[in-house]
Amino acid sequence: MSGETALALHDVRVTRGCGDGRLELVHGIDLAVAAGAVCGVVGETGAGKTLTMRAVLGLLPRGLESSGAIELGGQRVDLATPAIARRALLGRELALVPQNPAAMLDPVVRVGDQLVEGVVRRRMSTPAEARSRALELLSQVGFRDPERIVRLHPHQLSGGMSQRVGIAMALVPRPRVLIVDEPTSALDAHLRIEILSLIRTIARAERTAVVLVSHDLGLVARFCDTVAVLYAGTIVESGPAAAVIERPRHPYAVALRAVAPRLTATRRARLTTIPGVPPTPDSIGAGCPFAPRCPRVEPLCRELRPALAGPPQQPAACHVVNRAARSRAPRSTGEAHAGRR
Amino acid sequence: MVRSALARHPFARLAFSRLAQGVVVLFGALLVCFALSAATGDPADALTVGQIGADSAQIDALRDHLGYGDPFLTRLGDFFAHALQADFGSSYRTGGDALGAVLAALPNTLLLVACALTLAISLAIVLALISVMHRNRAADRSIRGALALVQGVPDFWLAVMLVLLFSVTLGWLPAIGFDGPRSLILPTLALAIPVLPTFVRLMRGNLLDVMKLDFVTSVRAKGLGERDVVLRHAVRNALPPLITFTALQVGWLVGGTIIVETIFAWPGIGNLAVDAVKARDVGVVQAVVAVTALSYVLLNLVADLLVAAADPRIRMVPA
Amino acid sequence: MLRRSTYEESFPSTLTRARFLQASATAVAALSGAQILGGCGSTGSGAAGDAPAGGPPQRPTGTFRFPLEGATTGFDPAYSGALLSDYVVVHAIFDRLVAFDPAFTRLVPSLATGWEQSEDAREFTITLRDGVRFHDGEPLDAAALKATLQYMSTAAGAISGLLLPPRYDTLELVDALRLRVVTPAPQPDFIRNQAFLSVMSPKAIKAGGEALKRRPIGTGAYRFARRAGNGGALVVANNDYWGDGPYFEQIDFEVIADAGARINALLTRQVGMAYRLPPTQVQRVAGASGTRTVSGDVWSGVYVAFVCNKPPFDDVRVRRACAHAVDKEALIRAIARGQGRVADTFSPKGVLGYAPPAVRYEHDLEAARALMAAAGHADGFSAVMCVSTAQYLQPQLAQAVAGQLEQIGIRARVEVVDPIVQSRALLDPAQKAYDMFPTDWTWLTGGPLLQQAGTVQSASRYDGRDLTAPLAAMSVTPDGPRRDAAFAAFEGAFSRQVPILPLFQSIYNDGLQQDVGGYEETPKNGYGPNFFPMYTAA
Amino acid sequence: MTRATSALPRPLRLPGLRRRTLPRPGAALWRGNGALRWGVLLLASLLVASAVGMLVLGDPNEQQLADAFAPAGTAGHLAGADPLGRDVLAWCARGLWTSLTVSFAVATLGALIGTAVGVVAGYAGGIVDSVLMRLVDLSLALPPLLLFIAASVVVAPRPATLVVLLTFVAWIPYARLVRAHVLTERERPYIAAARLAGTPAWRICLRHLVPAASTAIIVLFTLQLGYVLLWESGLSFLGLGLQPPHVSLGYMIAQGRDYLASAWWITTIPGLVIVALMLSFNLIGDGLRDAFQLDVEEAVHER
Repeated sequence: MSGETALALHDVRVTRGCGDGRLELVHGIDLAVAAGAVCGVVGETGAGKTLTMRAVLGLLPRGLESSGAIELGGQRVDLATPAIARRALLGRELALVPQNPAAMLDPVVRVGDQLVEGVVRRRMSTPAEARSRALELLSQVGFRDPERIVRLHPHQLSGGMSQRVGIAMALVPRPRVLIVDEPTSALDAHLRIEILSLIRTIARAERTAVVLVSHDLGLVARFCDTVAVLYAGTIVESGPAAAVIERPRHPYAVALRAVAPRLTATRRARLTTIPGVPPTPDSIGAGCPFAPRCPRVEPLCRELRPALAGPPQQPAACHVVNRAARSRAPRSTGEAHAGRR
Repeated sequence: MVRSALARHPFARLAFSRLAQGVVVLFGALLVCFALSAATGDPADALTVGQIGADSAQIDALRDHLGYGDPFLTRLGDFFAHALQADFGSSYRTGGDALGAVLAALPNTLLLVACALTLAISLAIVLALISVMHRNRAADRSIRGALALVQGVPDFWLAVMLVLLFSVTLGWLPAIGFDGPRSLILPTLALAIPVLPTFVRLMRGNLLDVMKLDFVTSVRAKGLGERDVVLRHAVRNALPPLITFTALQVGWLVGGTIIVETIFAWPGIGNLAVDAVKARDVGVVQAVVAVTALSYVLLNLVADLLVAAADPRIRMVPA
Repeated sequence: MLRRSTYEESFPSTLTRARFLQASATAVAALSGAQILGGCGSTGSGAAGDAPAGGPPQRPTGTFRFPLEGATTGFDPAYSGALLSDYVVVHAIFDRLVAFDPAFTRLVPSLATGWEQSEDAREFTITLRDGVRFHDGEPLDAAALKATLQYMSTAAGAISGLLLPPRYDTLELVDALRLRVVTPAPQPDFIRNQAFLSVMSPKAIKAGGEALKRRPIGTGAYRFARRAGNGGALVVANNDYWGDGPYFEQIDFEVIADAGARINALLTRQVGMAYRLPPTQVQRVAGASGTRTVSGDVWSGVYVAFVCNKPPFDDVRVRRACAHAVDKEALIRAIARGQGRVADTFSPKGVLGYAPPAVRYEHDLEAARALMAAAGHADGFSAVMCVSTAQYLQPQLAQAVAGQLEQIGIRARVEVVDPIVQSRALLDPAQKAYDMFPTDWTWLTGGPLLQQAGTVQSASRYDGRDLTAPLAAMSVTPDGPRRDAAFAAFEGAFSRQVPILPLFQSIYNDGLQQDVGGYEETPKNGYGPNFFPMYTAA
Repeated sequence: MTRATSALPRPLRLPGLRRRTLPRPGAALWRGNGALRWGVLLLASLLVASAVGMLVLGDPNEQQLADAFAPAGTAGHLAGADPLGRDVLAWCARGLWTSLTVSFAVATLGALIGTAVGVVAGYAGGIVDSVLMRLVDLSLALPPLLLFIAASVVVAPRPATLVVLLTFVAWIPYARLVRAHVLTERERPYIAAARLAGTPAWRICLRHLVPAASTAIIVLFTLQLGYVLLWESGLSFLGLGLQPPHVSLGYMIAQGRDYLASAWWITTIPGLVIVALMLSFNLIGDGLRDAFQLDVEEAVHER
């Protein structure tokens, strides 16, 4: 899926509080998503996935500041500037499908009004245009009777239906980038597949770049083109989905893959777990955040935080793994980073 | 058949259950007001206050003559039989029908209460919005501080000062009575201002609760500014509790009007009620209590219907 | 013990424009302009404010709005004596046989042009004015007067029953306009009482029933039009009135129960006058531009009745100790704001029946304490004083008296109750609950009405011979030296026994718009202004 | 068996819901909570001032008729005197305690009755709930001031009768508030677990349901203190409040109503005391609410 980069994150950081109480929650994220491609962002709860996305959108809760920059359709936006200044992008170039489908819509306003509200209020299109666009999108996301759906109230929608409405709502302004925040956590199995394949087909059709935030490795493997594994606020590995999922390099990614339950597993096998607990932001020391739980930890890991390195299309932030990769098959660095596109 | 018919129309079911509850409340109110008026004495006492040389025998004779001498239970039965046909007997003072007198005075009180509520609620919404939009900044803190002060001011003191200032000293507004809209301004202020802090506090609390919900984030994600988020979404979600709260204040507002009507000589049921109790005009007292209880029930019904209309989730029968 | 629902002590005073600006300029706390409200403005009687320059208009013009204290209940003159609001309206509709001269010393003709009274006060011949018609067209004649007297004597429980003999030996029509009345027992006050009793239309009396109460028919300068909303009333000009007036097209009696609201209405020109201002507001109304006050001594006084049929007040020494302990001057200054005159007798000055007291009790705490010790209460005792919210000058007076009695060891607790609860307590023969009753009384007819009605006994439960004997004598002795002797004997015994402690005689003040004339002094019995001569200066 | 409930995991604290535990004592409640600090400071200073005033200024009921209407600032009457020469400042000092005790008594009684009714109604549900709620409706439907007037005609105003009278009205907001909390709390899994563990209903109510609403009750309690103060002065205006020798702020305010222009201090100074008291109660109420509010906001960051 070649195509120019729709969205690029450069050293995105999120800190809480100020003065001596400052605490960095997200430690410099770099990411790139190609138009029409689906990039999966994977990590345990509290790894900072959602915070990063909120930083990009400028929707951080009170008391948190973001820094770094993003590139959106050739425009460079500094995240340090206050969110109000950046609001122009929101709901035009950049859109969000929030996580919790039930609480995503205003309970007292009809679905139709909420769909068209964004574009109409910001005079991006006339009410009639917006209405037809909304109906068209509703049918696209799988509703056979959009006319009826439009008149319903949110509490009359099921989980799956409101998720579809959420997606349609985000797509009304034809955004260049769509951020989907754990769309399936509240849905049951078969619905998840439908929703995700829906997102992928629309992304390809509208050439929209999609950032899929999730903690479900299986879904990410199946629906995403590229994947970034997040741990304690940093990317520990990224690259093409197949490569990262099937042949993870970073010990954490390896552990994640092992943990994911397999249909093929024998019934008796105990579920493997990653020992220890993800570190809280204030307990991360100088070294690699995964060091305390890493099976292949070395003294070096505890002093120096590893940077993303190793094979260009599948970099990982781990001294041990990168050292092994360097020794095994040195390559010239000139090759184009396929994954980077 | 009725049950199925009701099942189909959520509003009808809501209204029916509210009315059923209302009947019970009304019945209780009539019981209390009969017991109350029996305890405070009857016209025979009042009539003989000024009488020279009246002795207790003569008073008892008058009491029997007026029909208040019979045993308690028979009078209770008789009272309910008449009350259910909206007949509260006559006012011994004016001779006219007691309920008629109350209904004649009711519109004046309702007008006053309606104006006061409209003013208080609209002002409360505006102030609450301002203080939520500038949360914990200068505007919010000053509004909350000022309201804490206003809340401390006794309502009768405020009414008296309003009259002193605007009608007696500056002569801009009439001091008493009800001749024309200008005479409505001061009483409305005197009734609305003491209630305002409570409304603002409630509205502000509701708004803050709503602003924490998830859908606010998705609205912001559409690129809409804080003004749109609050005005188009937060207010509509925060209104229903305010409506319910207002309907509950009926008993209090009638109480508040007693003070305002006394000071502004406003011909409402507050004035009427105070005179009736002092003069032991039993019929009028019972009529006032019954009308107030009925208006409480009806207003709460209206409030529930409004809330159900405003918030589609509450279409099912309330707890 | 005639009590009318007097005004409550609850008026907001106004900030005069100057003082208000001054107040708003400086912080409210530093209101330097407020001066002590000590001595009041117009002391003494009859000092009317400056009356308007213009005279009465040619034809009755405009509406005069008069605020009533409470809702009216009925307009039958026989009964409406009990409630002030009723009587004010009755006063505007009916005439009386006789009236008092401006100085209230002697009777002058009104509907009756002349009257003779026999030596033994049992026979009276009254000559009526010719050509006077009732509002229903009936002529005023001896038959009408006969019907009125018969009705008023027999009306059950009516005030008029006390002012007239229960029955008559003869009521003879000498001719169309002269009536001869012979009563079984002497009626020394028969003619004087006619200054209070109205003459009613015979046709209305014959019809009787509710109409008497709802549709009054009199001969006055104003006819009854209808009842108004919340218990008020409307009367309209009776153009063929025989006497002076009417000068208003109509009088609108509107109920303003709150005394403060009445004054505000006066100051904002929404009502023509505010009747009987509380003393605390006299200064304010007098000082305001556009309004004036009219004041005068009235036949009304403030008293404290002791319950004499049980200890401790059954001992006359205790009563006398209280008489010495109470400082009447201080009460007048602090509570009545100077609107009162020290009183030592039961009847106020100016009322027939007044006589100088045999004993005058100076304010002397030492003498009081000596009397208390002599009565065996050296370390004092506690007592309960019952005062009602409708009392003149409110419970403040009772608390002031209690404070003064405390100086001689009487720990008096003031219990403020509803007027009806108090009147029932007074009727209770055993008087268990209370020891003292601060109250106020008014003599409606200027004659010894309250003495003859047994007010002293019913209030204080004192029934010593030294009081009952002169009482019996005065009610049957025609005016003259022997009746005066009976009065003197009564007041003498009264001052010696002090069953009731007189405090002070009241001075009433009325507030009027500047341009309202024909109203030179507040009525002595404080019971309803005479509307007929009143006018708004052109 | 009795410890079963504590074995359960600490109740899941979802952000945004009203579930607020009692604030951790000490720092969090006090630190950075300006409203609460100012409120307590103001209340403490008022109490100290009135205590000192009572000692220094002597018996407020003592009358000096010569000093009637002495303006503020004259000798012996710093805040002026009333129509009977009683010192207004001494009256305020003593009056503050009387009014406070009355409002504390009423607010506490109201809290007890209201919470009891609220918990029973909320937890029992069904017929009991609707009966109790109709009782609440009934007392809301009847105008309280009219009831006070009627009652005052029968009973002389003494502190005890006043407290009982005002409590008839004071308990209603507690009942509604506690019932609302109990209704939401009742659905919580830990309540079901407690019931499964065989905990008797009354223990569940006392150990879990009431504490759950305790934060709201405390906030409402502080606000009620203020309201009762206003009711008492309102009653005095109608002549129904406490009469001397009981010393109440409402009495002095109502008594001074007639002389607002000439002797403004009689009403204004006790009025200011009430305004100050109300302000302190409101500040404390808001401070407590903000303290609990923090609980909820902290939860927001856990996502």
